[in-house]
Amino acid sequence: MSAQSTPPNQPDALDSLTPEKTSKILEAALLTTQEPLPINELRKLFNHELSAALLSKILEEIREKWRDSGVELVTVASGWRFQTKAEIQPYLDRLTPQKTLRYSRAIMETLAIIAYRQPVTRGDIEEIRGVSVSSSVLKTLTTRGWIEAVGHRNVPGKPALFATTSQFLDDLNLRTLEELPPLEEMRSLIESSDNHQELPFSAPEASDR
Amino acid sequence: MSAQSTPPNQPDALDSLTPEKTSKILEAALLTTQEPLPINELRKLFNHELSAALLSKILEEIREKWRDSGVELVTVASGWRFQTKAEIQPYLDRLTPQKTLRYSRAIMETLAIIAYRQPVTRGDIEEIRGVSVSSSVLKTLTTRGWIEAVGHRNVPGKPALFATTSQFLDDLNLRTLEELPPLEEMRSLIESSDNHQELPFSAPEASDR
Amino acid sequence: MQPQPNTLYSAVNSVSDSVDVSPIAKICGEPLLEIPQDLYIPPDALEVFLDTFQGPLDLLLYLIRKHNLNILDIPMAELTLQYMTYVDMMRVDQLELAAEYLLMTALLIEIKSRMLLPTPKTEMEEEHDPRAELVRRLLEYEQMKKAASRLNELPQAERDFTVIQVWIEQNVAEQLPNINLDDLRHAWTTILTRAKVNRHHQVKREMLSVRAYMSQVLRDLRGQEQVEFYDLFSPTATAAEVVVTFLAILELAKELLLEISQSQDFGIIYVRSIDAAESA
Repeated sequence: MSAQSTPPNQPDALDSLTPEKTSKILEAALLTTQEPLPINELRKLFNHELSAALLSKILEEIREKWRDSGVELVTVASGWRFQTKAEIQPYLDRLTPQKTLRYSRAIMETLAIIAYRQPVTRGDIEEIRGVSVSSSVLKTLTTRGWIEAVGHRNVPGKPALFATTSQFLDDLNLRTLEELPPLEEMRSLIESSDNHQELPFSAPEASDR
Repeated sequence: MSAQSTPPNQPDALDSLTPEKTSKILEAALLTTQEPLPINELRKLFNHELSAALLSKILEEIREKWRDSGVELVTVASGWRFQTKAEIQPYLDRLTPQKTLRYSRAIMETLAIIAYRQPVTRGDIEEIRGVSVSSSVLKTLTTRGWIEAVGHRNVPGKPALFATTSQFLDDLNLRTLEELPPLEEMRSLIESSDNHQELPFSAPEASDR
Repeated sequence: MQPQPNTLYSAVNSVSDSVDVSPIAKICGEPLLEIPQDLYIPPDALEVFLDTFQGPLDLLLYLIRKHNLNILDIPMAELTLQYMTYVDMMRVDQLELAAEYLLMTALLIEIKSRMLLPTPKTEMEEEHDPRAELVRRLLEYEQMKKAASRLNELPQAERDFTVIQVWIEQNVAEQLPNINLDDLRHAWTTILTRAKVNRHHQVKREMLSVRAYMSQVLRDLRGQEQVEFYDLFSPTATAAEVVVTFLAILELAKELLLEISQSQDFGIIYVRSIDAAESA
């Protein structure tokens, strides 16, 4: 009856564990989980019968063995884990091409106002856009590193004044703000349309991909 | 106006890709993705500039390189992936002692009927097993991603037709349904000693998938 | 005829052969090693029995294969009586299963009765053997049962092996939308268009560079009590830049964003952000 009750693969008795097999097991365990594994967790693999010192030594050997590959064994705060090296990342990114992400119209318009009218307060932006500007819009642009508060306007409430950053210029491949499309050009576009009732712009929604 | 920002790590130009680096990138990609990767997906790593034949050759080399480790490179229905060898699993189980992934006979029989007779309705399964099939059995298999409703039979009640998924093949290390164990011919149930005339029944044809 | 426990196991639990199998069960402290040899199930073993067999087909198959039970020779009268007894008991919480067993019994009795009836020779050729359908079903079930067993022996993800999944160290910032100048231009023209349409807003001629330098001056003042006027001018500035910076300072003063002070004639001119002055 014992034949059936034993799982197909029984772990070896400890004494039959060669150093190679110990290393193989550690390596496999670390490769199967994205969570870092602390030494104490790794000791469970061997029913706590191997010392932390021995495991550390083997882990160092594994780290050394992987040195030339695209993946490395590292220690982070909560333990050991395998992770990709920076040099591999650009290739892996090709496997998960981001759908062309787009900022919402609210974000783009807010950014444009800040870029052309800086420094401006949230109130200024709302006045120009004619609608309120949500905090998340400003947060998104701040987090992206494209705008920053450069001071406060001395009016009740002391609203922050926003301006674009040099990161914004870098990300748009500009050297200076002067390289932004000039307002003149756009104004003429708008003014020329004054002659017609019809504006030469498609409905914002439609062109707002 | 090409103002696209460039990523910090630019992949090498193709001509600077050594065979070693190609192999490293392939290996890292396969180690990091849980889903099996088909060759065509792997070609994206190199902007489709390396042939499928070349990649297959390198993959075979990687497979060979890993032969003595606790991890193996295999091909399943959806592509190539790394997985641990069976001999390692008992150790890994010690890290997660609570998991019991053994399925009941009811589940396995239901699965077998769906695998070999697909597409089938719940009624078909009940007809073969001679007992009703509980919803939880189908739910377990659906949740595991092994079966899915692929349509409805055009009879009153429009019962769902179930089939196995590619995930099912992947999880059983199979590339196609043809790799399932072949159906066996069953011994006749009626003794030839029976005085009655011999009945010409045979087992349902094994090829009747 | 008493089957060996081992053969019993492999017969009953063929699917579970490669899996963990505990003894069938203990009934009143006695391990149950025997499976009933006819269709009668002792009441106290009923629950175990229900767990052991998948249903009437499974039980019938077992009896035929392991005990060479001739489906023609089942003692129907006695069997029916026995079945009725435990169907009564099963009715409490296993009504559906009771029905399935009952149906099987009825089917067996029907087969038997039809086999007993004399059949005229001529009809014999056309009429199917009454056992045909049952035998077909038994064989098909047996085949699937066997297939399930083989299926269960295949290596299975998570049970017999684990898929490798290495952490991807995201050294590149999270993917964010990219914009280009056309996007920005588009956003701006949309605003202008709307402003024009809605409010006949006058678009002023705007010196962009002054605006840019206004931001820069505020930046320079940020976190400082005050800055000397001359320090706001870069030593490497071109003449145009100096002019624009000066215009920016004036504009900021006009917008009450900074304060320019001079304590005495020809003394040092200080520039301080009003923001800083207020909060200091």
